[in-house]
Amino acid sequence: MNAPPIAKVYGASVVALPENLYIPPDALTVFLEETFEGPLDLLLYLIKRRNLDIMAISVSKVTEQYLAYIALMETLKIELAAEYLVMAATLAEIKSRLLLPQPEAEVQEEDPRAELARRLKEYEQFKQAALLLDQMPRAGRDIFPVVVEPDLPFRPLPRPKLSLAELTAAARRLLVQAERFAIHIVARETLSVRERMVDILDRLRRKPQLSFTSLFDPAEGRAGAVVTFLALLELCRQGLVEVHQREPLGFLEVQSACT
Amino acid sequence: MHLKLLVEALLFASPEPLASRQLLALLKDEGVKRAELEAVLAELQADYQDRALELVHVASGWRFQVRREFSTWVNRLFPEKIGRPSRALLETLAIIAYRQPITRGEIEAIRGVSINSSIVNTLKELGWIRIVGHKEVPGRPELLATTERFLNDFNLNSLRQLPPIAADEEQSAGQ
Amino acid sequence: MHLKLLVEALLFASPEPLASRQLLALLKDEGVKRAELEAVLAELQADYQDRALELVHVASGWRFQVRREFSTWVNRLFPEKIGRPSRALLETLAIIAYRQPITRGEIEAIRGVSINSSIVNTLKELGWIRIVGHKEVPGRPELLATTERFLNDFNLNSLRQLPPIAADEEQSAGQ
Repeated sequence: MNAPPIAKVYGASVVALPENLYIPPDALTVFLEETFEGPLDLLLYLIKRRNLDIMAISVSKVTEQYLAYIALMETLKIELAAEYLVMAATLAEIKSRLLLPQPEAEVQEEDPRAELARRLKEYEQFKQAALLLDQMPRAGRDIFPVVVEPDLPFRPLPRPKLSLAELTAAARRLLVQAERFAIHIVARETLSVRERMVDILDRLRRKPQLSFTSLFDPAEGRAGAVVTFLALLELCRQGLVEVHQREPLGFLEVQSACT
Repeated sequence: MHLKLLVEALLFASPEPLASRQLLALLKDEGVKRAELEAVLAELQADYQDRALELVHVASGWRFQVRREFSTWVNRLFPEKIGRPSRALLETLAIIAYRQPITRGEIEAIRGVSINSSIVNTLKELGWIRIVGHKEVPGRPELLATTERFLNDFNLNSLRQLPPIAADEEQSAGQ
Repeated sequence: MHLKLLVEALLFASPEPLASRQLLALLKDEGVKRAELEAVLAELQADYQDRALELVHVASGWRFQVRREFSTWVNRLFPEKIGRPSRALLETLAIIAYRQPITRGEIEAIRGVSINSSIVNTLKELGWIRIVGHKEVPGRPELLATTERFLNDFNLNSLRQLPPIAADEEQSAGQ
């Protein structure tokens, strides 16, 4: 009688595993690791497959299967998680203890299977609990908490707590440090020059062209003129404003560079 | 302003569930009494009876949520959502939920395998577990417990609503 | 499943407004026609007529929102936190104050890290900085400067009253 085919390859029946059939060890490891959550899970599977009650495990049968499984892995030179090997040792120990005759005086000694059965039962309960948890309605998967945007009138942002001292400290830390590393110092600018630069830019935004003289405030005196002139030079240098003179010795006109 | 609509507005606008206590504090100026609030919450629940939403009470309070029967359609909104949690993650979570506070070593003893740290980290990142202390044994391992967020996300009011598992029943019976 | 409830579920669950086109795509399997969808949206609008919510059409589509008349109460959910400014905000403001007018790129060069646009926007919203022009370089970046509001809030009469920092002191000494 022919053996039943185990597979069909290109239409031809294959009755025996080819000798050189190669199962990549990685594939089996993945199988073991993805299918079973550890030795307890594998043991549970072996017990359930035989429809046995955990409390009445036939240790020798289950042990044989378990060890066969582990042996297969080892012949395939698969590195097993250490826990699988520990369990194999435990099973072997239980089996050997059951084979030994119990001394009369110690009849009451606990059945070595009991501890294993307790662990299996406990693990099975949590395996069950994990399934129950997974079936419960979960936010984001089954139920969706609702948050509706309110239609709020504009509310000015609250001002963060910030002191002038903190601001100055930050500027000192950053700017002094940055300038220490700078290759050259561009210009000797004081804050008053910078303030005047912004003033000029502002005025140019309101009025595209200004006469040079209108930039000076006579009340500020010579110092004011110097600051204004420095500001203007700096703005020219940065390409932010243009200064035009239509005729030699004519009036200077200042306009923003973008126009 | 109608109290029911005020409560409705607050519940919809709040990014987190609102406890009755919080609602009463938010409506302090209106002098709302607890009994009035409760009546209004019951009314709201009834109002949404036949709608896609339901008003439920979870661990941190009241929230509106889209009912479970619409999840097929709602999930189409989030096509790139990450996959299902692994069995290892769910088993670890289950053990923490039913046996908290518990150390990682104790979880490993129950599962019979070591736990990858990434599982504990993922559970922390999900906001489902937290460290509630350290066990006074060598190494002072962390004691893990579930969070209020875990209860909210699993639509629960309290840990007592977790489905009973056999071991717990036995223990209760034995006590 | 009732189409109206499906649309309701999708609108409530979506973090963003949904355009009719998107709704039709999400309900493609149900073979929903545009006219049906429009009828259902109108029905939903009517359903929420007397509630704290309204279904509105904004630029990017349909969304439920809490009506404006409840803003007094909703605002209580989000108490103004007068928080500490972030380090990035503090430093950006400091550089603008001392080196105005300045472009964002120049600030980045000084700080050595890029600046999130939200920082510049927050400073504008706070009324502390403004755009005073554009630098005539490729990209014409905005030139940022402080405002009068900034001076008021920091109790200054003019920028000259900003305390000198070392680099400025040296410069002043050199003049």
